[in-house]
Amino acid sequence: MYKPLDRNGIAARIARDIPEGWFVNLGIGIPTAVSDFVPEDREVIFHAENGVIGIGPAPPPGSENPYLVNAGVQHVTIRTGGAYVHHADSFAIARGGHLDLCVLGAFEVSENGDIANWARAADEPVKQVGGAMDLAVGAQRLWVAMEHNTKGGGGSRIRRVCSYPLTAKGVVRRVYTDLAVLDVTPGGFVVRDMVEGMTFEALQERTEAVLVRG
Amino acid sequence: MYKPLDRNGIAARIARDIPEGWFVNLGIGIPTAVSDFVPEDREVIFHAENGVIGIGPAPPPGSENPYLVNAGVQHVTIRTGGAYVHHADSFAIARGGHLDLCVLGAFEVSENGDIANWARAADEPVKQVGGAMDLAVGAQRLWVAMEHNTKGGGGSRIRRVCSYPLTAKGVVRRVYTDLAVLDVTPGGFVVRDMVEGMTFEALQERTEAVLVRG
Amino acid sequence: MTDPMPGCAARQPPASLVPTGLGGAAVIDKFVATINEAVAGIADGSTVLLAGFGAGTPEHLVAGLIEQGARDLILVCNAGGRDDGPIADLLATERVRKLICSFVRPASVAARLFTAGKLELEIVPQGTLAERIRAGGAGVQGFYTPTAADTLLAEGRETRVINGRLCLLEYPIFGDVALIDAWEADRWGNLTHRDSARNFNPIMAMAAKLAIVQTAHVVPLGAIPPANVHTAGVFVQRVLHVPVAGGTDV
Amino acid sequence: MTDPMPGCAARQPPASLVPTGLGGAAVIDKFVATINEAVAGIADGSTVLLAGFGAGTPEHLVAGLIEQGARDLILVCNAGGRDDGPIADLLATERVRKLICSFVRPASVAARLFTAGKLELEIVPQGTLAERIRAGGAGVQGFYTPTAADTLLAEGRETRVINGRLCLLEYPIFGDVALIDAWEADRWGNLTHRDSARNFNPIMAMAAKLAIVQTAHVVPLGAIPPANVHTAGVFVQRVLHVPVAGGTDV
Repeated sequence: MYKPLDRNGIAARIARDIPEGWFVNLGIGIPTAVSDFVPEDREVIFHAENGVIGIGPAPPPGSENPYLVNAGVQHVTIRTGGAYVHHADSFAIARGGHLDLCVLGAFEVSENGDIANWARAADEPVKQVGGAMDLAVGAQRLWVAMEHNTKGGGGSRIRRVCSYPLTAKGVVRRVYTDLAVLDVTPGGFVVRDMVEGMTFEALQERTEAVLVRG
Repeated sequence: MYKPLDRNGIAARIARDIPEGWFVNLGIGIPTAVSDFVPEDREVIFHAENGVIGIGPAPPPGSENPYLVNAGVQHVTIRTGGAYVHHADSFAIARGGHLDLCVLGAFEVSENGDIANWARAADEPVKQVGGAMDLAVGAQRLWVAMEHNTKGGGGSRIRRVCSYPLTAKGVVRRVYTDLAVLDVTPGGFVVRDMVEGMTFEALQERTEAVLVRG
Repeated sequence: MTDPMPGCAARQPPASLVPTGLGGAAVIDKFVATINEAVAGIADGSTVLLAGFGAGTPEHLVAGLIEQGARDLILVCNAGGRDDGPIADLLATERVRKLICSFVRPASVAARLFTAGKLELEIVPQGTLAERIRAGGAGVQGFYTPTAADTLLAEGRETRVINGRLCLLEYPIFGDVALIDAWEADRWGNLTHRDSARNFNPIMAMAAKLAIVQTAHVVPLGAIPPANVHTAGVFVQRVLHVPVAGGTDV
Repeated sequence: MTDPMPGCAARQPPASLVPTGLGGAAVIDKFVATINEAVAGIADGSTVLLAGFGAGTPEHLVAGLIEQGARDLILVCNAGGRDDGPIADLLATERVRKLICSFVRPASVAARLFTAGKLELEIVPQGTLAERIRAGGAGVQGFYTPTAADTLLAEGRETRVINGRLCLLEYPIFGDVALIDAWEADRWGNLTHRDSARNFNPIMAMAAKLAIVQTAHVVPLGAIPPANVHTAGVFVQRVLHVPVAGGTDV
């Protein structure tokens, strides 16, 4: 029998795969936790949309700096060597291809690399776009961190075609779920890793898209 | 008999007309000299295209700062309260309407406010555009400083239609020459001022465009 | 300051010119003494750019705008706020006709007003929003971005393939007014912003005809080194000193 | 760093990752020891962005590029130089195929090469040049500007009337390489630029895949306050320390 990763487990798995020296934006949700699993002596530089280059760990309670938050409006610190820029320059970083990696949460990813992460229906009255569309088209590579299946059910978030409105088309390179690591390739989703005890067949059963053995 | 202003005379005449608090870009040539005639206790702020806000007077010989030049690559100083920006931000200032005034030199100005200041022929092989086109379209108002007539002759630089390639169309508000101050209005060039001894008729004789009494 | 060019964010004159008594010259002094002076003259129908992203929101100026009473406003800010806080307070007056922002929380005053048909919404991706504001300040009259080009937000809009990528045509945002937060300000209006409180402040100041600043600290002219000015005074028209409460002035 | 998106200025990896000896982690160190390392790998056919405007020209790096020998270059800089100086020296090698700049002096190496048919010229208004470079770095794929729209420079090109103004469509400039001057640099590549030597340096660093810096001073990581970094290290790939001669290190 297999044991799914919890949200921190997914974040830790992603952290292991980020090489030294990369410049990385982490989206809200599971991705935000990734930085907690990158030890401070590893020089991975984190970017926040609100203009912080070199986000550091959360401050100890009581020593928060009210002028320093991340893109999720959580109190953070800045690393030695960090820098502040204004919002247009910050998104110039994102749009201009300067991020080695962006990790976003998502509702769904399709086998051609489409990502849907901002609305569950086209006619949703109130839209929560934020900066995801800019990050998705601009980063050198986009990884997604999400649960493999929908809450409490067998619905698959790994899809032949996304059913929700898209954030961007054909941009996802890799998906980290609670069950597996999947690469988006011209031949479809290739399974790169699975949690202990998971089999290819069991993973395929829980997945709408057709999987390819890695 | 009248006495034309020399180049410094034109600059001094312009300096008198710049109100306190204005933010002003001065082009190369006669315009550069304008700042010499604005006493330091008058808070007119000068902009240089290479990213200096608050250009101050030339430094005394021997104390030049090699890292501080104006748009004409002359050594300058920066005033208390000045700021440095990069080249894109500097032209954002020009293009974005943040200059109260730009003063440019020109070969010709036409009665509808066209300015020609970068080439004497359309087929000139080597073109000297610089930042004039950006300044001409972006500043809140454009004044021109130039000699009324071409060198050594009766050719008029104040024209019905410019004969040289244009820098921008319909942007000049006022022209300061060695003979007069002319406003560009929907009714044509209106004479606002003349040098001592000059008459309207004598000025018209030296001018190709039709003048209007101010 | 007459006849601004169309598509340019024409500056308003500085708050005041104070005679020096030295031969008739005057000094630029953008400080105003009261919140009423700070928000004076904001007209009905104005487009108001409101800076801030978790930090850097000029809350005192928002309260002043509410008190001032201008209506039929277009409000441009990063997000639609929550159930309380400055943006919610301003929206609750129902004097904002349209909100342009990158997202609206389902549980918020903005969402309820929108659902009730009392607020127009224009949702803009955050990077496009920042770039449109920057374009407004920089006199760029339109630009192409791949952001959102193949999404619902592009429906019915003009796109173009450039260098093999589908791009969306976006237009600048010009503000009549910008409400700006600063850490330090001098009398020319040169500003610093503290840490991540910088966010939209420099670009919004640039994109508005009338940039009104709330500053935590007043410093003498020259105290901010020219190389470290975050928002140049030429983009600022009025500055109000709003000392920070003891706890946050760290 | 494979598969950069089209139209993005994909970063090159940092110069080196130096193991710390503390559990296998490594530190980013962008300093290179020699001019040869600084300019290594600049390919024939590269687009080279060269910063500087009276001040802020990385002369040592230009000399290194001449020595390195890359040819068929496209050179992007403010102006075409004079009869001597770094730009003239580079052009005189006849390894520059095309020069993109805002003006060329009639008495200059550039003008003579152009007249002799040995150099292509693209003259771009200075503000448009800066904005095109900034667009390259910012992932903006095109923009409309009124600059030059009703001039000879617009002949045969696409224009559009926006908000009543005639505008010209301009495309971004992407550099394969940028040659950058700095006053201070740390090992992450964070830079300050001195006074007006800033000019094109920050935007050119951003617009190129490989930004190579000549810095007058080396400072420890953290010595440049985060609020006062002029060019962030994430835009910089290699840094060479070129101490300034005594007289100018003021």
